[in-house]
Amino acid sequence: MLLNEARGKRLLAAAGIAVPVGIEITTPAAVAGARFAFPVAVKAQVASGGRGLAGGVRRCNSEAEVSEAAAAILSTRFSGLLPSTVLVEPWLAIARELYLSVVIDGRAGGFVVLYAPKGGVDIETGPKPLAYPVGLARNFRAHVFRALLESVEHDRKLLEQIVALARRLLRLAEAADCTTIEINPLAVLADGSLTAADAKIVRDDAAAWRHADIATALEQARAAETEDVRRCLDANLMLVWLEGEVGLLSGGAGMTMAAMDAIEAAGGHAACFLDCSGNPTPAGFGLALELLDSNPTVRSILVSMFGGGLQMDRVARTLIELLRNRSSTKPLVLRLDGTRGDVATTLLADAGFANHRALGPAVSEAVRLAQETTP
Amino acid sequence: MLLNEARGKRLLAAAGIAVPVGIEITTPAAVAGARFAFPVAVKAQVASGGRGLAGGVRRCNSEAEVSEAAAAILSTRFSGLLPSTVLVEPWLAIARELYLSVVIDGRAGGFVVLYAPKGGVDIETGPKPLAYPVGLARNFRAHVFRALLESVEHDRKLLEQIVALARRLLRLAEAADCTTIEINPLAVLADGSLTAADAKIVRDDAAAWRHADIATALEQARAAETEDVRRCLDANLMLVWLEGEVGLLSGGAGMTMAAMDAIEAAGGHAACFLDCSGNPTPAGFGLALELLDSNPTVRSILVSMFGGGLQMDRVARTLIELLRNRSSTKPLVLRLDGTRGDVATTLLADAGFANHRALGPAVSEAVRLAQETTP
Amino acid sequence: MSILLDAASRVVVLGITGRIGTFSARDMLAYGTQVVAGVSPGRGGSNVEGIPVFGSVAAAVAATGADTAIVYVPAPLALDGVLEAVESGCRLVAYPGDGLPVREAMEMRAAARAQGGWMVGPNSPGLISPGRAKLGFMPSFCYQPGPIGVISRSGSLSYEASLRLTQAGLGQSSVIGIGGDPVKGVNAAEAIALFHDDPATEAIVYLGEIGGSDEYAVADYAQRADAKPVATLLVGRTAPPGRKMGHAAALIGSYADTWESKVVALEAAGAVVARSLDALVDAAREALRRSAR
Amino acid sequence: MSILLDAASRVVVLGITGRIGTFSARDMLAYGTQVVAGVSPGRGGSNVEGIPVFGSVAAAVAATGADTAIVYVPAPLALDGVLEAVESGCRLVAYPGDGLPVREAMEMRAAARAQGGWMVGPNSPGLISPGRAKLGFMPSFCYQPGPIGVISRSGSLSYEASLRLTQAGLGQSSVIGIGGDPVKGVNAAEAIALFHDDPATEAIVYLGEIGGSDEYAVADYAQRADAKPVATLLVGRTAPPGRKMGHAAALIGSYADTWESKVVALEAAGAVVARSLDALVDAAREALRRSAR
Repeated sequence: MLLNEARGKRLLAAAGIAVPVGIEITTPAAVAGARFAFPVAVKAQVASGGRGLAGGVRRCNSEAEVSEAAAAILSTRFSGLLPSTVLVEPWLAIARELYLSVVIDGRAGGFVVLYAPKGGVDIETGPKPLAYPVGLARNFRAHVFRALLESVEHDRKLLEQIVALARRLLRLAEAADCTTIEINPLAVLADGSLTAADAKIVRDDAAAWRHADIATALEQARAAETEDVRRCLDANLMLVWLEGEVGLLSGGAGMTMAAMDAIEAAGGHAACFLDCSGNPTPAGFGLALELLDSNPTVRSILVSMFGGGLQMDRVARTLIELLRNRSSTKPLVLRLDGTRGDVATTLLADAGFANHRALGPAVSEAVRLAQETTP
Repeated sequence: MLLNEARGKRLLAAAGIAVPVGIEITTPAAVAGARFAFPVAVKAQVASGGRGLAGGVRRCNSEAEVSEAAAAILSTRFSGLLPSTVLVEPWLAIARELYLSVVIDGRAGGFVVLYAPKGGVDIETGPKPLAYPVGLARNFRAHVFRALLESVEHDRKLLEQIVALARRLLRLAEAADCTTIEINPLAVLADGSLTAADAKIVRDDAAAWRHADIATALEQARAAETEDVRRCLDANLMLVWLEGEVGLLSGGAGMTMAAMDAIEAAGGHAACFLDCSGNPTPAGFGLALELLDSNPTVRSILVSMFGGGLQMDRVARTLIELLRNRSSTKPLVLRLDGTRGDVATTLLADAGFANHRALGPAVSEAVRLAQETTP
Repeated sequence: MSILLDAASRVVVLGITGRIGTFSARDMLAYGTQVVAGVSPGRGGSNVEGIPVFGSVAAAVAATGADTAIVYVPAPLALDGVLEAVESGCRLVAYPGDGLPVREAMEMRAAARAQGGWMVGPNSPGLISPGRAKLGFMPSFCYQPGPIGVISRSGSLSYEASLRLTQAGLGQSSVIGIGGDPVKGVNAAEAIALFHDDPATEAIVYLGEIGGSDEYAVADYAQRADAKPVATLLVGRTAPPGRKMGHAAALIGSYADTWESKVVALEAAGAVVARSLDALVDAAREALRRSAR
Repeated sequence: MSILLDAASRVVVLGITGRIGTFSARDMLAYGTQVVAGVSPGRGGSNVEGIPVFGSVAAAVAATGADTAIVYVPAPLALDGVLEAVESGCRLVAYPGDGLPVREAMEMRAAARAQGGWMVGPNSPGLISPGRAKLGFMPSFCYQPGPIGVISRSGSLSYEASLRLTQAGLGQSSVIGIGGDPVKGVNAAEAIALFHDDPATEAIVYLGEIGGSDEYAVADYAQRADAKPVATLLVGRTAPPGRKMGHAAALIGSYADTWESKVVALEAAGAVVARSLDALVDAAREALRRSAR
């Protein structure tokens, strides 16, 4: 769960970390009556990089300008997404832009603190940030991080502030179950103090049972999804729509990605990532087929399951029932392999459906059929 | 910082712990329009024990009853304190009342989890709760606590819920810097689930720099203090008004208590705990003297300082200046001892003020003078 | 030989009275694994499938000499189970469950390492040493003993990949599902080090994904002069950036997370990179050939 | 002899370039303490009062053999300083500061104990072994060497009480300010155990308060058959319930927190209880008399 900037900053502020004091508005009209100390920044609240370059951050000197900027931003798509709100906050007089983040890294077995003396929009293209692998937050040692920083940061007062802030961020990440807290830029103001000029915070969805705010945010995010995705979430299927034409219904994240890649290698494109392993029942497969059948961009369907714990004869029986009652004539290719795959093949053949045991040929056929049916 | 029940429950709810969903109101009129599922409990929000026995919790079956109960409660003093608000929440059908808390204990070097199978108002007089000394929250071990609970709790489903809740409370205590989280009663509902029917949570004031909510609550508490106390807090003096007649101005918590006890032993009563060691300057002593001089219940004043790091000749000079410009004629006894106490005595004598070096005689004189001036 | 788990391992199943626990205990037994105990608080003294059940891991260990655990309890209670197993003397503990907060994974991992032991998982089928024992719920028919050490971030992919290896006559020393989450009890670097030290492992097959940094650890190993040959297959080449592909860790956030970036690093390090699942068997065969040189 | 601190202790002062750090370093030196180093990040190579300053504790320890630290840094940075001192090899670390979150005190205490060392504080003047060394800012003139081990929750009370003992000819082996906060690096039970094991300590004076459980630990000790005699003074007899008396831990929340309850327990355990500060010298003398028996 990526928090928007305004929410991220509220979380930072609650932990005693300096942020600009802003207000979040959802309509240009909401600007009226708010008291701003101009100039202000009007910032698109949208989960997309490159907001700044795309006109998503504007400097305004009057209420009229703010209203106009808000209207423009709220009707602009950033990487395809409309901002939900705009954040209006004081325009900071930034003396220097730093980069500081706390992220999860598997090699560290937990948190890594990253620091770069030059933050801002160029962080991806600049030199790699310094990395302090911490692991558990409690393993942070100020003197270790200090020694690391001393190689790049010579302003002692600033350095000590960064060390203290890193500890604060780690503590927050641990307490609030954040997997990323990135402050870029971390602004040095004229008086030498630090302020989080931006905030990218990712909360751990898996910890929603111990954080009412994560649970609420997940609920809101679910409500904002398309009906397709929402129905899948409710049915414990994992659905991500892609741009292709082969409707892929698979089992397991790794095998689903492997099949997506195989479709591309065979000259096609997957229409979706759709993992049914969470609910391999008539209800689950039924919903998956319904969504693929009813989506006109899906030209053919590939059902590819490899049975580990799941018995393929059961899956075959479920599919036979569904396919017999199916009204769509969209071409569909079956590939059931693994546990009791032989029985599945026999059952399907008896019912008049061909089964591939191998993935490669099944993918090729599905791609071919999609191409044939594409006008 | 003791949170009232409503705030405490909000903190529990934010951590995913079940509480009754209530609303907090500040005036009986606020009841109008709220939707209640009757019966409801109307509960005084006040930092005082024994609320239930004193009529601070009332069961109501209609909006009119709620309004009436709220009015009655808001105008009742509980242990001398007026409730700031009332909490209205569903009246729980409680099958059993348990006791569960997480508190700080010096012997454990941190947290102790306390559990009693019979909670509720009688907890102080019942058998001692089971204690699991945990220390650091991360040292909690479910199997250790489970083994302890098995000696008193035979409902397995309940037992496992208690174990899980204890871990949750410890995590919350750590993340939110709570020094006490007491749930009494922890209610077992008809369906076997647990709900926090009450909540007593103490946040650690010293952690206000990393919790904006503690900082805000401290600011509110400071604003609610009497002007005397607020001025002392601002001046880094520690003032607690007591019920006696000897105004005690001392240095250090331990020595101030020792002097209070000595005053009582000499037949008097201290009018205050007033520790000036945080600000032993003309401003600090000046404020302290002003408050004692202007309070009519203070019949005599004892200034008792023992110099460790603090040099008594400096204190003497400060006091001489203040006493020379003092308009009050309230009797005042000086006792400066410790570092450069001899010089202090000489300075005071030269200025016409007697100094006691020993505490006992100074206390006796202050008590005697207070009694003489009491009408 | 194998890594972490062998025929002498004595397994205790936490949560054995649950549906999955019972199923898995029976399945592991059927594979020949020494499943010596189950744990279910309050159910001590009973038995499941003939396996004695105890009220605590300590009791199970004391009575049966269990040294290996698998934990089937829901995420909110998982840390408790793993800590109990680790601190009761189990040197290897698998937590297969998914939906575990990263914080818990960190704590589990740290606790196991602090005792000199290992945690496998979360979000993983577990670990199998074919022909010897299995600790998890992977389908037994996919595996046969042999010289290849398999490491996989994905359960489903590891089943099919292992079956293909098996059908090609390429058996496995051990197959470890390190899991699809960002923090793993055994990460890729550690799994590789274990296989490196296992004399029965002649080549390593690594099944990776987009997102995370494990693949770079594999590349770091592959370029060592003393490295055993590594064949790899990475999936997610066609995944769009910024969208989570099922696994919590399968997410492209920066260029380093991409398939391209990882494949470049692995090829530069000298690993044999299979461009598709169909190419995996040949890649594994090539790695074995190199090990024979 | 003494506890924790003696003439051989080599002290490093963290935060030596601060006002209090500089003052305290000079004061400890003046008492004859071996103050061998100071630490101030970024100031390595300079000196304060002739004491060499280093950029880290590790550098200070390496160059000077420091084995004891006192940390003068503000509360938000205190844990960092104490962890650095503890893990750089200081077996005794004092943190005198007040206003420290309890969470930090727990972590400091645990870190010191994990290394087999001790943390003294927070909210305490520190520790003095009269005639040998002092680690803290207590007034030197109050103390003289002798057979009494003094433990105090209150700094101010310990100064005056020690001076009274000194003036009565009752010297001290060590005087430790365990601090006024709920969680202490060395708590009363631990301080007592240290004095119990110190051959130079013949009797123990414990200066306690309302609130907390330390006094019950003292009572537990006093009733041991092999206990050294204990004299105690508790303050706060007249404190009202529910109000914090300066110290974070000096708060009556339940009957066990009260002066009466504690005095009953101590008297039942055989401790000599002074009913007032004026009675303390006699109580200490009585304790010494008992030890001579």
